[in-house]
Amino acid sequence: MEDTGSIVAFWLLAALTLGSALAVVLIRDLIRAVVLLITSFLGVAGLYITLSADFVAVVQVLIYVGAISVLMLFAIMLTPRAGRNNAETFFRIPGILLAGLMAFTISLVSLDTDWAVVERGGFEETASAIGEALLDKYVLPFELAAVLLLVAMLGAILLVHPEGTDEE
Amino acid sequence: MAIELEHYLILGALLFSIGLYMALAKRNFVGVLMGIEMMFNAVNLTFIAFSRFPRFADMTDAERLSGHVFVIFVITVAAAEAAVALALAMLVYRNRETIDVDRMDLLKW
Amino acid sequence: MSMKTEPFVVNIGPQHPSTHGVFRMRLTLDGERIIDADMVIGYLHRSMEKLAEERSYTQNIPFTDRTDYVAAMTGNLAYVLAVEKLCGIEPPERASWLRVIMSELQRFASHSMAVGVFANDCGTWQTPVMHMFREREKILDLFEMACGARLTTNYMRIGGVSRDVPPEFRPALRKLLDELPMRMGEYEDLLLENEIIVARSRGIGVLTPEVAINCSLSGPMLRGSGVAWDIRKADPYCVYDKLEFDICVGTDGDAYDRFLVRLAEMRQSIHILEQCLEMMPEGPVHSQITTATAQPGGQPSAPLTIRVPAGEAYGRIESPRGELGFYIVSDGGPAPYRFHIRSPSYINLTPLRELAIGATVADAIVILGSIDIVVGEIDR
Amino acid sequence: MTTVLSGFDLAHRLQPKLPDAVVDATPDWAEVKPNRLLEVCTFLRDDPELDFRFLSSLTGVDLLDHFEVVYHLLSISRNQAATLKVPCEDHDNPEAPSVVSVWRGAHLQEREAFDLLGIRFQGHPDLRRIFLWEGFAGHPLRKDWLNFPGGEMAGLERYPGEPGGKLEGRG
Amino acid sequence: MPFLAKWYDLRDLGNAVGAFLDWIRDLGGPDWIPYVVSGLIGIVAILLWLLVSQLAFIWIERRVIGRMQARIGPNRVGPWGLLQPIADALKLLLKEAITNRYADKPLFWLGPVLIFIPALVVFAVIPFGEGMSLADLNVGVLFVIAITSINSIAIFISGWASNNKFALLGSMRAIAMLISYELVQAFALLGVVIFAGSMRLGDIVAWQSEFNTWMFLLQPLALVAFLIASAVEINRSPMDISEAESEIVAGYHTEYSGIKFGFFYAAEYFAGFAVSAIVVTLFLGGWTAFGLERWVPGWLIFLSKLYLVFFLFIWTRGTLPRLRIDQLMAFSWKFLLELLFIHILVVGAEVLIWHEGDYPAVVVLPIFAVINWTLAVALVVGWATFMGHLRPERRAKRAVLTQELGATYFRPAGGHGTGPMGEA
Repeated sequence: MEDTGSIVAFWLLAALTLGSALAVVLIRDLIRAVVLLITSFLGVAGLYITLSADFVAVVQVLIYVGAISVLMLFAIMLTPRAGRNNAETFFRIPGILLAGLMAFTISLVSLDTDWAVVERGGFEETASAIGEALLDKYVLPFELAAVLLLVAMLGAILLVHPEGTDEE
Repeated sequence: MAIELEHYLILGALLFSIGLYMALAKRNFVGVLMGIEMMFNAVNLTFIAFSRFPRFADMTDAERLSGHVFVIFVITVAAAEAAVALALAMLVYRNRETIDVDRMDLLKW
Repeated sequence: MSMKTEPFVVNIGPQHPSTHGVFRMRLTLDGERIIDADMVIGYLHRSMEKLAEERSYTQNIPFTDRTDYVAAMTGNLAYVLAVEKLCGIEPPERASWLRVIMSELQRFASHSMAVGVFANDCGTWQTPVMHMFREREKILDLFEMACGARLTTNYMRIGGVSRDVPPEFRPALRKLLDELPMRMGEYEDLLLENEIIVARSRGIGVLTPEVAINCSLSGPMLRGSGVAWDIRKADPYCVYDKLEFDICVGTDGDAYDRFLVRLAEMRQSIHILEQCLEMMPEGPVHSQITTATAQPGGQPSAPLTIRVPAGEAYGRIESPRGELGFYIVSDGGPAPYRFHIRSPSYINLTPLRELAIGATVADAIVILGSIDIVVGEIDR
Repeated sequence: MTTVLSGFDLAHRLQPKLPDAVVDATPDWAEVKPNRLLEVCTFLRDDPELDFRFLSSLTGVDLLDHFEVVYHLLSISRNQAATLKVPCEDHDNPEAPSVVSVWRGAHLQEREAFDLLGIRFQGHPDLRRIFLWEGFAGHPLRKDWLNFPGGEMAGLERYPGEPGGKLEGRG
Repeated sequence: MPFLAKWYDLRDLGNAVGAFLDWIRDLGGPDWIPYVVSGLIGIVAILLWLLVSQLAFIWIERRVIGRMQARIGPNRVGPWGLLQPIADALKLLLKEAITNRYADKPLFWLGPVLIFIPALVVFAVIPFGEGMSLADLNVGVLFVIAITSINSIAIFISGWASNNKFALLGSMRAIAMLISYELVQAFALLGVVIFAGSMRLGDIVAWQSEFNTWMFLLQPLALVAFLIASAVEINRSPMDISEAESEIVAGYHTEYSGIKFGFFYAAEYFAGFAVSAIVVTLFLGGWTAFGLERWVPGWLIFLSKLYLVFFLFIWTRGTLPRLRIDQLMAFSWKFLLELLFIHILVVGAEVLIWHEGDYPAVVVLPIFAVINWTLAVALVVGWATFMGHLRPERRAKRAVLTQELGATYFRPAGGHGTGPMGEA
């Protein structure tokens, strides 16, 4: 990864991702937090592209930006105005400590380890390879994921289905 | 300065920590969920980074793509988790009239 | 749903694309579902009933245009019929025929607007209403020919009509009547058979005949609920007893049926007009009993003032929107002592709240459209 | 043709059932006692021979010394009409029983009569002003509305309670 | 490669750009310069084209709908009213863009900007002609689906930030619609991807060109489903329920005025063009037309197809009423999705048979076309019957004509009444 474009892109995207993630923590208004979270997700998608993972990048946009954040917006809208506060609990100090410790440890480890990276270029095309892997090597987990999604959907429907009333 | 694996790992670590803090300290259920999603993202980023920077020269493309496959599974699970968690949030709100995690102190509702 | 969400109050109106004027519905929503509805009216209240107590009987005729400004002719007619009933005046025969022609043309124009606006409320982007306006324009041209005004006609007079129609009226009407059945076929194909309009309006706002009668609904509202009641048949005024036509009735009592009845009545109006064109006699258009005075042009004209004996009368006609009644109490003076308008638009709103509760916002708009209100007549 | 039942006819029909309800009858209308109105209306609606299930019109008339509420009734099945009147004796504070429980169609018309004439309908579920805003001074269809006790030319202020709102030179 | 043209041959605009880029490369300098320059040329060209098309289509739409509505349409500004869109744009620029006091100002500002993004970004992957695409991603189809879903978030944000109840209702509807129709969109395109064996839009066009067919001939159901789902996502009639004019005034952009409203207005057209471009690329053979592209420039073929598809949106807007939100959602979940499941199964089986048996395409594709068309018609009719759309109480009827005064014709219906009155 020598060319200037990728380096600039990495720093810009990293700044975007981390900056909006920090803003998500700090901002009080939950809707704005979700909007910033979407920005952060988009930054991560961009980082995937710098890692030549185009399929995952697009899936990231599709699922995180298109579905999960929309679900969050929906949940926020269905709760009252008082529920739109993004304040912290009294776990703030332990949280900061723990998170800081975590960041410090992982960074230290990743800097300290000799990763012995073999430089190989990016991928030409990941989508078909992933598809083949999913239906060949990982076919069991793939089926399980499908079952999981089904069960999750049924569970979600059952959870919000009002008891005792049969909706037409 | 070229971008190496460490850059991605540290970025992932920072993102993970921010997510962790949110998941721990946020009062609002949706806020907690946002933290968890952020942690997922950090982990995914690390996976993809590892798959981009392989350790062994004789790894085939298919082997290196395991990271991508794993990310796909993580995203699937995240979607399912988000749906169920938000359904739970709705249910809790309906019964307890709050989505403040501090006040969900009963194991039943 | 038993979801405990915050009630969400939305004001549909007074300025809103679908409230047909300055009408306001205050809806309390749970999501898209209406849990409470209230109507707030009076933005167009001009206190006509009070104003009419200070003006002579003839001067009051223009007020009746301005109640239901979409159907001015029938407003005129109901008022002059009530006064004629009070005075015992019998208008000449040609005047009666002209009155029928005018009120049927007016019914067609008013219904075409109601139908078009209803389709608009269902979400067509102005297209049907524009097509309906094309026919309405031609009818308004005929009105202009007859009395010089298009919207607020002021055509009827106590004991007749203000003037006879010009000779070119007849061919123009003939030409229009040749065109209208074809247009009606188009509308029935386009609107009545339209899958989306059917999906949007069938089963919405159902009124059973018992409720419709108990709520004093009239006109297409009542007939849409399946009650065959038409004052033109029940208590024929003018020359309706000489005319051949059917009462159009719905069978389900929903919004679609009201729409259906209006379209069918437009066809009946064409049928009536055809008969009128054939059977209308020549002759004077002013009653000789009233003190008709000669105008400078030599044309006899309706009187400017009349003396009305003390007493009271309630005259009712079938206006496009239903039973339009005028209750007039006279103390023998030059102006009515009490002048009350029984306006169908207003009374047809009685079941609005019950119809709206449980429906969605989109349904509420369709229901309101199917009631076919004219705010000038509600507020008077 | 709609048959119009005269007041005598109506009184005659009411006689066996509610002998003391009718106060007065003319060829045009029958006048009934306010306290018997509900019974009379229920009878008129439910009697199979009268079957006045349709309330055409309801309105009030200010007769200077008292008010009158006028009911125009219609029977759809028998195609006949009748007129009923109820006097409200107290001119300053007229009251009449509400017939909303008999005919739902009276709901808006009674509100209108209350708004414009000030007749209080006892038992009306939602008796509020409808055309005029809450706080409008007086009831404009009353004959004495212009010299209302609250002040000269009440109602000519632009808004209720507006200071100096009296129109100049028209007092 | 049928083009052996010089750079000034108008049949292929790409030649001119290619020649220009070669010239820049020959000048020397870093590698990224031609890359960036070509990107900039593409972006500017697409933006200019969009702007001109949009102005033209504002006029065309108004004139066409005018005709549909038995009136004339704009005819005062310029010859035949041609300058009307420019006058409108100027008016919008000069008008005050009001921000109401209780609006969420950053988000209120962000909404109109964000709504442009999906509509513009989609054009990055669209092949306007042979080799005329800004970035021929190998996950193009997925990219298209992912990007168009941002549209609804922009709608949501602007509706939310307006602090207006109608806008909020509109944005709630937009989100509900997004959730309902995202799947339909994905499934409709899945069939295309299965057939073409690639998610690269260029490959799909090449596939259609190679087998001399258009995808919609093979998969009519997918085209219809995709058109409906796209109409929902870009809020075109009869699915414009998030800005339903007769119910919630203007939906999510009720509070926007001046040029901010202009942004929404323009974005509506851009999104329409984007969807039309996708439809043309995936279902209508893109820049190819059974060999016609040898004589006519590909981009011209592409644009004429695109305008034809866009005309479809104008047409429906001028003619169809609007559905209710629950009907539209039921239509997605209970109707389209099931049909598309069956459709995907059939398409997958067909591709399997084709590839396993190694039959010639000339034989197989017409058979598939016949099967899929029959299946599409049978499925739509059958499912509609099953869902009860052909039951008499869901059909049109006529009024009863009678002479019998006072009779009652009410038929106590299988009560789907809407309240206490309905059930009385």
